Amino acid sequence: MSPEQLQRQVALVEAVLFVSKEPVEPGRIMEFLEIQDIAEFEKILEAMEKDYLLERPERGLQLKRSGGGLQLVTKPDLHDELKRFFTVKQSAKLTLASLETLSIIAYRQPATLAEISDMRGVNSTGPVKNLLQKKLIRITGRKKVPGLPALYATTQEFLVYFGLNDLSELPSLEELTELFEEKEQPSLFK
Amino acid sequence: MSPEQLQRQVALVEAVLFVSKEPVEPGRIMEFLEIQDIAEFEKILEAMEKDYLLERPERGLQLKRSGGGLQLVTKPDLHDELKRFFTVKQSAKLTLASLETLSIIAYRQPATLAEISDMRGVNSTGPVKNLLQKKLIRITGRKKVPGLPALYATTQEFLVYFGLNDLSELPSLEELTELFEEKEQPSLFK
Amino acid sequence: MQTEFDGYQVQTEFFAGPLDLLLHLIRKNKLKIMEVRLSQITAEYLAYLENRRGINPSRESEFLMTAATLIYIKSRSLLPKPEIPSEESEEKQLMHTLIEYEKIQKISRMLQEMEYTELLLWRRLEMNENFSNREYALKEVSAFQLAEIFFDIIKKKESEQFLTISSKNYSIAEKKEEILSLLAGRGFIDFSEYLSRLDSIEEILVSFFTLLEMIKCHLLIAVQEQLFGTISLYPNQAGQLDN
Repeated sequence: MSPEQLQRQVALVEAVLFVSKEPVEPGRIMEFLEIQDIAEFEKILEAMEKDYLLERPERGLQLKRSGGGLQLVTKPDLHDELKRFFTVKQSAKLTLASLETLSIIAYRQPATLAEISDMRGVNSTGPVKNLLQKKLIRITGRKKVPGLPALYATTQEFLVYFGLNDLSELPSLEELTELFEEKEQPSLFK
Repeated sequence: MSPEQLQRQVALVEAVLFVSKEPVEPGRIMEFLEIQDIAEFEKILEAMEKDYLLERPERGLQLKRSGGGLQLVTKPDLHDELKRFFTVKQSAKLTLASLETLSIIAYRQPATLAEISDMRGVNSTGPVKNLLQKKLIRITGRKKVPGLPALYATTQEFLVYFGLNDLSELPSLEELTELFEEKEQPSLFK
Repeated sequence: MQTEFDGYQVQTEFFAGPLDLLLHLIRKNKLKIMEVRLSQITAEYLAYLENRRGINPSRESEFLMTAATLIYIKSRSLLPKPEIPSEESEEKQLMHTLIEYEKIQKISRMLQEMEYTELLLWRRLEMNENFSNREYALKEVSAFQLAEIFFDIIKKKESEQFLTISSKNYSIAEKKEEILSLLAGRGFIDFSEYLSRLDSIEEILVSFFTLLEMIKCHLLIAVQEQLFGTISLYPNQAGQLDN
């Protein structure tokens, strides 16, 4: 194998492992690279490992060989800092779960946690707490049913965030139905 | 910044981008690295780019700046081989009808369905729905004309999909016109 | 018989040449759109297609694009248009439309090239699959998106009640035979027209899956005729299903 070939093989292995979401069996990669000789494959992996670990302190990644196969992972000495980055509170961001919950409260208010969880098909305690913290919803009272569950409604902040003067300005479901379910008009060319 | 510090910063940026699923805003990384000076941050990115692209042919990855964020992606010349390895398709391409509709929205945003259909000369409900589903466009409001039709605009995903940082990176209509005049071709469709 | 690479030539009493040259001349104002007999051009082109063995989808869709542009321009010149500013002449308006349309074409081409470049770059697979984990910057979310999310929840809820579909009256094998004979007769099937003529949801579903199956097995090619957004299905190999 020429040095150029070896470089190309290393690049391919790195790209494959990068894209894959799970560890990849060495056999699959050997087949992909059309390598029969395991020693030859080992040379590629060693070139990668040497590069990641010894020669390039500026690399944040390394090759991991585990039972399941080969995988790219971050270097262990970066873990503390990475944890700091990925737990940073992103106050202005909402997950899809929170947005779903918010949309149900906006259209069905006042609504109980049970009603919200039922519509979404999953327990929605987390998103409701999150929205309360962000002051996008509030508790307006208690429903007169056994257990007296809290009733949630949207807040003034909610209106401000979405640029609405009042709740009647929320797009109606009829409008959306029209938009998404409207039959296509007959085209010119039929 | 000492060479060791620079190396450490590069490794951290690589690890953060590797773990992140979406493009990461440069501001967030600067905050994380406690860097105030944008020139200093640029130095880190340039060190990464130089390493990926010029000095290390054995790297399968490169740094991509788009959609207002930074992201790791594979190098373009590995595409054919990756396609062979991953039988899943990266993503379906847009039809010409969708591209036309998107062109109009990108340049005329916000635009209504009627405006789009009028420019294209055909009812464009289908492509608009398709683009909404792909999250390349979104409804930003309603036009204050009879019927209050929805107004469409491009999204963050649009920028990422086409590798743009912001809308200003699209050539202006004047530039496009100039481009047309220079390369006068006998056909509209060639 | 012309070779595969010959472009289609328009033949009328006042113009002879390739179709895109015709369009070019109209655009350059050298030829009046009113003088172009579109029905004649279209009829001749269809006759030309019938005499050819097999179909080249990219060439044919290009013709359709060009023809559609001509038809659109002409229809605008024939129909009264209420909101045209009065000082602008009809002809200027037409030229404007055509130039605007050309711009859209150019932008589309540019976007297509950008799309191509981007698709060469692979992201990590998690990205697409864990989509629901992404976080939305609140300022990116409009009231309409919130409404759309609610709408999706309701639709999902409703669809849960309609999940059981039995298909005892139609089989994929029978549908396949029917589609093959339709293709043999007509040469192609208009996807939405074909589905819309069927009787029941059940039959539509079976037909739809049959078509998908046939496309997957490379018996059919699906072509989206760009301007109209409808899909046509052609037999995959020229001559394979000839009468």
